[in-house]
Amino acid sequence: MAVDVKGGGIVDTDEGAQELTPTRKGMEAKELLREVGCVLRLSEADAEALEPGPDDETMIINMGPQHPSTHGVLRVMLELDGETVVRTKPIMGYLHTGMEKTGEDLTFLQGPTNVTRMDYASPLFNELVFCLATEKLLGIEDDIPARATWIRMLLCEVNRISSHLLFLATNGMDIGAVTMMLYGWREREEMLRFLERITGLRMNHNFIRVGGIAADLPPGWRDEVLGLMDMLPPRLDEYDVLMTGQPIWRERLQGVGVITAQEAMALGATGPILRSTGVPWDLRRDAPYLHYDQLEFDVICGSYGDCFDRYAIRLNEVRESIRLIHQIVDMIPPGDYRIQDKKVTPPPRARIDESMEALIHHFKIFTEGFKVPEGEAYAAVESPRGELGCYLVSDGSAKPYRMHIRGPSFFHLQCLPHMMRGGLIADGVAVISSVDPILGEVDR
Amino acid sequence: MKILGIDPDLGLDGADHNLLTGSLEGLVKWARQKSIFPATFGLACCAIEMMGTGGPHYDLARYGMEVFRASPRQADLMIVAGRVSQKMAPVLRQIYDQMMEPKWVISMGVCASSGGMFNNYAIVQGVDQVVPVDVYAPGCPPGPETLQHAILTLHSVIASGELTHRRRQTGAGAGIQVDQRDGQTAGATPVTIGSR
Amino acid sequence: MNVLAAIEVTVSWYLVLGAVLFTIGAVGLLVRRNPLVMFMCVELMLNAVNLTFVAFAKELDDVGGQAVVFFVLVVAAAEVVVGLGIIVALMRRKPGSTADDVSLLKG
Amino acid sequence: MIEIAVFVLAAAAVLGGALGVVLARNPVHAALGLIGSFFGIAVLFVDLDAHFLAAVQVIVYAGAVVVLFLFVIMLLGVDRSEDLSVEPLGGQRPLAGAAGIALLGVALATLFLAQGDGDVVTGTPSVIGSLAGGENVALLGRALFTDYLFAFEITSVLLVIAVVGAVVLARTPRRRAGDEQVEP
Amino acid sequence: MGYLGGFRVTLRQMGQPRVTTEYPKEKRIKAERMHGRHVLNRYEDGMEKCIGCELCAGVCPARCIYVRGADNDPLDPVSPGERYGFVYEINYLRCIHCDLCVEACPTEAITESKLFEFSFVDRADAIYTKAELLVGDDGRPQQLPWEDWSDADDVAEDSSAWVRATAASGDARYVGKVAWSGELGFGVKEPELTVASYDELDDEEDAAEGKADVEALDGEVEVGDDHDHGDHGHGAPGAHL
Amino acid sequence: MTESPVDQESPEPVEAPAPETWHGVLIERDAPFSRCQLVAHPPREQYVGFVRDLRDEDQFWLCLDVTAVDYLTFQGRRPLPDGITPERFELVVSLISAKDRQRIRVRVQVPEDDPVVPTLFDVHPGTEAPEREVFDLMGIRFDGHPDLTRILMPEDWEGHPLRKDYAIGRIPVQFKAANDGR
Amino acid sequence: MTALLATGDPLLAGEIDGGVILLVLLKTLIVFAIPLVLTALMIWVERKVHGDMSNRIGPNRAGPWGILQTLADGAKLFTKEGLIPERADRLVYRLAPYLSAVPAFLVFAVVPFGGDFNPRSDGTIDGTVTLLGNATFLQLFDAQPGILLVLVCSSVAVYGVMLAGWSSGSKYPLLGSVRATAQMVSYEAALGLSLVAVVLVSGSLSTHDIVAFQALPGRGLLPNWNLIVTGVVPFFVFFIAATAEMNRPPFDLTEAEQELVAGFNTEYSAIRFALFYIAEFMATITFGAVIATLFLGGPAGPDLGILPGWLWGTVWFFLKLAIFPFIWIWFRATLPRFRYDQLMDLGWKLMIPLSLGWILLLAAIRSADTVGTDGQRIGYLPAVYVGAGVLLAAVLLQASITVGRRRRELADLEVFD
Repeated sequence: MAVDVKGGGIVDTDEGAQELTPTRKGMEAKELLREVGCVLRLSEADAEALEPGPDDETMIINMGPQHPSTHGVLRVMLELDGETVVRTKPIMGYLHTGMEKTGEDLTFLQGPTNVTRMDYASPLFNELVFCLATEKLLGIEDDIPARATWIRMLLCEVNRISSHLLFLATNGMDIGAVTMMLYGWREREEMLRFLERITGLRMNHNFIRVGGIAADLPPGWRDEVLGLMDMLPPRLDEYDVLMTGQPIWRERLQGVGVITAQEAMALGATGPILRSTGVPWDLRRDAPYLHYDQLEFDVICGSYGDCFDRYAIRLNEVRESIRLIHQIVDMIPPGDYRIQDKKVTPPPRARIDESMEALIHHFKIFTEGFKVPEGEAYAAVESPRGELGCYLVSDGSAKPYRMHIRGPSFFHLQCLPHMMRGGLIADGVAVISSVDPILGEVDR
Repeated sequence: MKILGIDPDLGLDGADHNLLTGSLEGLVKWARQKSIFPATFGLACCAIEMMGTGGPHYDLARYGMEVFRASPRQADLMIVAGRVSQKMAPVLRQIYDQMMEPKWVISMGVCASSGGMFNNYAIVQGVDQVVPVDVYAPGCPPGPETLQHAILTLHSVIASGELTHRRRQTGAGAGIQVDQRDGQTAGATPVTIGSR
Repeated sequence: MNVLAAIEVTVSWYLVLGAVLFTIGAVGLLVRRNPLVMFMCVELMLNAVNLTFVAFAKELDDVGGQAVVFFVLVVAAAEVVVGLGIIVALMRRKPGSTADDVSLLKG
Repeated sequence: MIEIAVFVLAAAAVLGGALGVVLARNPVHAALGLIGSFFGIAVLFVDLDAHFLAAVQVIVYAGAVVVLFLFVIMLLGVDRSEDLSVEPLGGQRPLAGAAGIALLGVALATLFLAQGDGDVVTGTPSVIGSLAGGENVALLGRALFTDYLFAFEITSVLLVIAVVGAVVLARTPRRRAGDEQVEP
Repeated sequence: MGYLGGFRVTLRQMGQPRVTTEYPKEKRIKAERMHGRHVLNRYEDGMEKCIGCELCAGVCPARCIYVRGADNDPLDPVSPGERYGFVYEINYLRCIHCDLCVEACPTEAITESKLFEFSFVDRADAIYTKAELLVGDDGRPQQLPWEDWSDADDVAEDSSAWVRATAASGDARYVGKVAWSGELGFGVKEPELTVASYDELDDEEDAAEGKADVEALDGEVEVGDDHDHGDHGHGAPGAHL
Repeated sequence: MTESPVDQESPEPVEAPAPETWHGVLIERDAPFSRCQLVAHPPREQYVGFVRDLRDEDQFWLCLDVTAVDYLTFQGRRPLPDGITPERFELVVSLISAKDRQRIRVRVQVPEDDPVVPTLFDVHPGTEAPEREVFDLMGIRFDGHPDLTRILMPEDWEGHPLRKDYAIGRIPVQFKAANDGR
Repeated sequence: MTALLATGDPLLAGEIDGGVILLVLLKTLIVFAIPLVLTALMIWVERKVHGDMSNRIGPNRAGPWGILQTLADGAKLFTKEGLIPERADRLVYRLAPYLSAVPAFLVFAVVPFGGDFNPRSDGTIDGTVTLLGNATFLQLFDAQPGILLVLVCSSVAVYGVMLAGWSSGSKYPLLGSVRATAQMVSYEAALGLSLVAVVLVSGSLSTHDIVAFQALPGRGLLPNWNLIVTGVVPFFVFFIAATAEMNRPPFDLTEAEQELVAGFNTEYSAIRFALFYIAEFMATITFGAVIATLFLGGPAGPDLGILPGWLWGTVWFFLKLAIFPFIWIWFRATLPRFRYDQLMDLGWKLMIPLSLGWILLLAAIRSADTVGTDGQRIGYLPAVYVGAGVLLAAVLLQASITVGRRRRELADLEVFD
């Protein structure tokens, strides 16, 4: 099941979760985190006021919030000894959008428009997790039409590819491979165009809705998606030549930013970061949602927990997604693509003209939304970055009483100090890049 | 497009008042249009689209704009791509101040232009409260074509603008000052806007 | 102009220049406290000597003077390497130290 | 005419640079002065038919020595200006000045008093070779690799020793992570 | 030879065709479902479709729509019903093009066009009033000075009516049913050729069954009067991929 | 200690369920309010110990999330098991077990007048950032947290935005014809 | 006077009249203009070629095919507002760009950019052309130390980068300049050592003589280029060291955007930034010219007719020159950036030992043909000894590097446990 990524190709091994065995019994933070001192606990104001005294051997330097390698507006405060990173403090909040607050102000119907803007590299996952949580609250999670579920999976896998392509592009850029950046965008653009043809928007689709999806797939989608899946593998092979096989590339990434499985789990890391340490943790397999349990795919695992593993995992996950999409395309059944529940789904347009009741439903749903019974629910999906969760509390009205999104990047940023310690600045850049943080999801 | 102050369609008839100064001015404006170095200033979703516009399918390089400068000192254009939070606003202003004249600002996307759908405590409701904006690109996020349209609009702004001291007042932006902290749920009456 | 035209640059000019340069270097060495700057002054003195050697070589039509300068250059390079090593070691122990603090390196 | 101009300009660079070294408060400015001085000397070398030495002077001194100086200054961050108004030792400066004047006096005296007829240079050309005829570089090379061969080899040993010494000096003992930055 | 492999990759790309679309000169083909700026549609007789019900304003997550209805003058009605949209404004510095307004509109008065190449120098330009949003007398959207509509001939008739066609319901039985009235200049628009869900069935029998279902449904459900049933039959299965 | 409940098959609905405990903490496994999610309701004092027990005994190695809910306007109607006093704030911790991928939600009642909770940092260091976030946005303080400062809002910000008595801060949207009439 | 103008150029050997002065002025102008024009083209070509390599168009809106792009950039930067940061060292800050730009121009003075290097009827090669009635080299200044001027200029150019970073008074530029200094000083050693190989086989420091040597008939069909005569290795070392010297990718650590914002020139804007920009790209031209001169025979090449004979030298020169900028563009498109320590390792542990060993070997081989004092050819035996010694040294070096690395890794583990 676990896949060795070191060789560049996919090699089946039976190593599995070798790092999982040691128990964490009785290990507190101080023993567990080999270097508690790697986190720079210095408030921003203090850092500003800090004047380099004559006895300072280290200097404090701010990377960001406007810095080319911090992927948006992450600010990383580094304590440097020469060029060696000693302590680090990731500072976030520069993109705090108040989405959780806004989410409480929007109805469940409008909700997806809000959450989709969180992890803007993989918007469909946000919509999906919000809808899954809402459906759980509504108690309709088992009644979603199969077609809707499969289409959701198709779109999500396409989105996962585009998100990983974004990572490959920016990772290439951060390591200095300019062309890789452009190749990544080139391929990603094809993905976006495919999504645009389906959803009408290139990003922030608002397409996955509570109870199903907004519209059916357009004609020709099958050829298109299969065409894309044919186009990608040779391109991925090119990336392998350009980067994976490139000695400079390997030198830059191998053994850089190492994190162990225990640390990663203790820090709440999920997704490629956890998998890079050898833990085959993938919600699609471990806690199957949608219909992932009906599909055959491998969970890509690393073994060293370094930047190269994280890069290779993502590259090979694109291949896995292609494999998944090939299966999904054949599985999409006919039928409804939205739950036929008058409470949740607006009536068909044609019915508005014929039935007063439908018209009233239409008005009610679009003016006040649909009411969701009291309760709380948490849903999680495996986004390209890790476990993306949505915690919803409803007080019985049409708006969430509390909406909270658990963004994987938010937790991954905590790993930065541990990964960056002892490396050079250039390593730090590689580490930030390999974490692939999307700040929209971090700051929400 | 005028080259050296002379419109190729009009020939010398279209030349500016004084051939020498006119042509110099034309050259400068032409150069400023053709060589805009944007600052790498990405905030959110729009930044992804901005980078996508730099990608092969749209190719900002055609406008001579692929030279994204990480240092604001060397940049001419700040594309505010994404929502500006209250925490980011001072940083944004600082970076703007670090840019050298002549400098331009494109407010890319509705979040930057007005806060977009995030009409709340955390987001600056329009980046023009912080920096003066030359071109607004609507959309959430604006597609690459919209951004390119905004860039072309900016070209015409440059061509028609003053050569020097193009912005006397750099302190405030559009003059819309909204105190958001005690703002309550939307009032019934929207306000009219001030314009730039 | 005629006066100027009559004047010829003789070897003495170079020698005087070398002497003045040497003196400046020596005074600087005595006056400054920053070990780096003192080092630079030593370089000045070496150069003054080099200049003299080359001037003599030219005057005496002898390549030996230039050969010596070549060796001086090598020695200067070696000296700088070691000297800077010492300064780095010194500054690491006590940032902002002066030449008086060389004793810190003992033991 | 031109020779005078060249000499004067070069000499000005040399002396100006040297004064800069001594008087600049900031070590980086001192280093810049040093470069200026070296360039002047390189020009004088050219003037004195020592083309090869001129090039080597710039490469070695400007290209390596001063770069090293600057590198150390930047690496150690000791680029803060020195306050020259404070005299660490009482009376040091007047004494140094006096010593300098004395030195200069002695040097000039040796120069000009050696012989009365204005020709300050005496001596006979050595057997090694004349500068006349042939290229400067070839002459110098021949001299170095024949008559000065032994000295040449010794300098190579010297360089090796210097490099080893510098490495030993600059090496910092490896610190153990436990020693520092424990949780405050 | 890992060092050299990459050189081959980059060099090979030099021989490959460029993928760039030179935007102002040429435009990429727009997706049928693309969300552009809105238009306010009119009936074929020139009447406005908007009835000022404010559903769009209510559902807008960005609250960028401002509608104020007014009663029609019976002698000179603006719209067929009692009320019409007296003020209709969209602030494009807030609009996120999520299309919820289009889904909400009961009279398909507001749809999203394919125009999105626009940008403003003045904030005030971004607030489109009804006069600017309303389609012209030829049924085509009006072009404002700051809009680039050079490909209008190709896309003017496209609107985001696909959602209307499928009517946000997901009910496969209604897919492809035309449920709106004609538009000025274009008449009754065809529904988007969506994959009628029953067409996905593998064997013909099931497909026929599904089709029969649809037809049966057609019979029992009285759909709007001005729908073209023939088109529907042609539109759905024929468009299969 | 009882046998680990996660080992059992799907919970069967029981009439008038007896209060079930796990590591000495009241748990609910089929509450409709929580949509049949396994929920634990430890008191504030027991909370860290409970999570530690879960980690050490039952392989709940991943702490996925720490968040909080302000029940200010939803106070009375919220069902809680007997013995748990509803308070204004509720800390919600999500854990997942590496053994069988069982999720558990830990809900801790935090009173309004003393919003202090012991930190989970020592048990799960990964809670550092989310606890800071909860402090920042909800105003719950964490005792023993190594660096309890604002994380998302500017350091000099006043108030805790996610509290229900904190307005969303909406400003009016600009329209042209807004001021005439109405 | 004569000392200052010591040169092999026949132009200055004879009477200096108006024609000669005119010719010198003309050459000066050309030597100034060529790099400038080529640099402008280079920037444009780089953007275009890089565009092609990623399926894009590249600049195409400024002038036909965007060829005026560089002009636009220059004109814009020229009219942009300059600024001296508050914390900057004003004097040094102003000086630095010129220290960077001027040496870039100077190098071209010693490069022969043309000349008729085909053997005359009497079998000699003089490489002169006759212009305005005077025989002259197509080269501004054929200095005696000749090629050393290249080293001089590249060592002076370090100061521009170094002082720019330091004088800006902020941290990123300082880091950039520290990197730049270490890098350039390290690679200058490799640069110089590979140069020695060329000088060794050519027997002269003068660029003109080096070209003339390469114009000699070679063995078989192969030209007598130093590329072949020195055995390729010095060429590669020189090429890589040159890449590092001018901070081209994959050695562009000094201005690695992802790491140091813009490195040493972060605080520079307007015209001063333009100077750095020009200097950087001009380096590709001048180093391309230098490599063409040193290793590819410079203007030496057969007269293929059509054009006047003396022009062929120039044509050949520019053709050879054009190869290298293209390769550098290709580098940028293909290779990821080195890390600082990898860069140092490459320089000190591979390039310098390699070129040192190669020089020894080359010298030993060349001595084989020399006639000793006893009238006998020395023969290849010494070369074999030297070769064995070099090999042994290489093995030892490799072993020590491996051991050192292992020890460091162990120490790292210890520290972090």
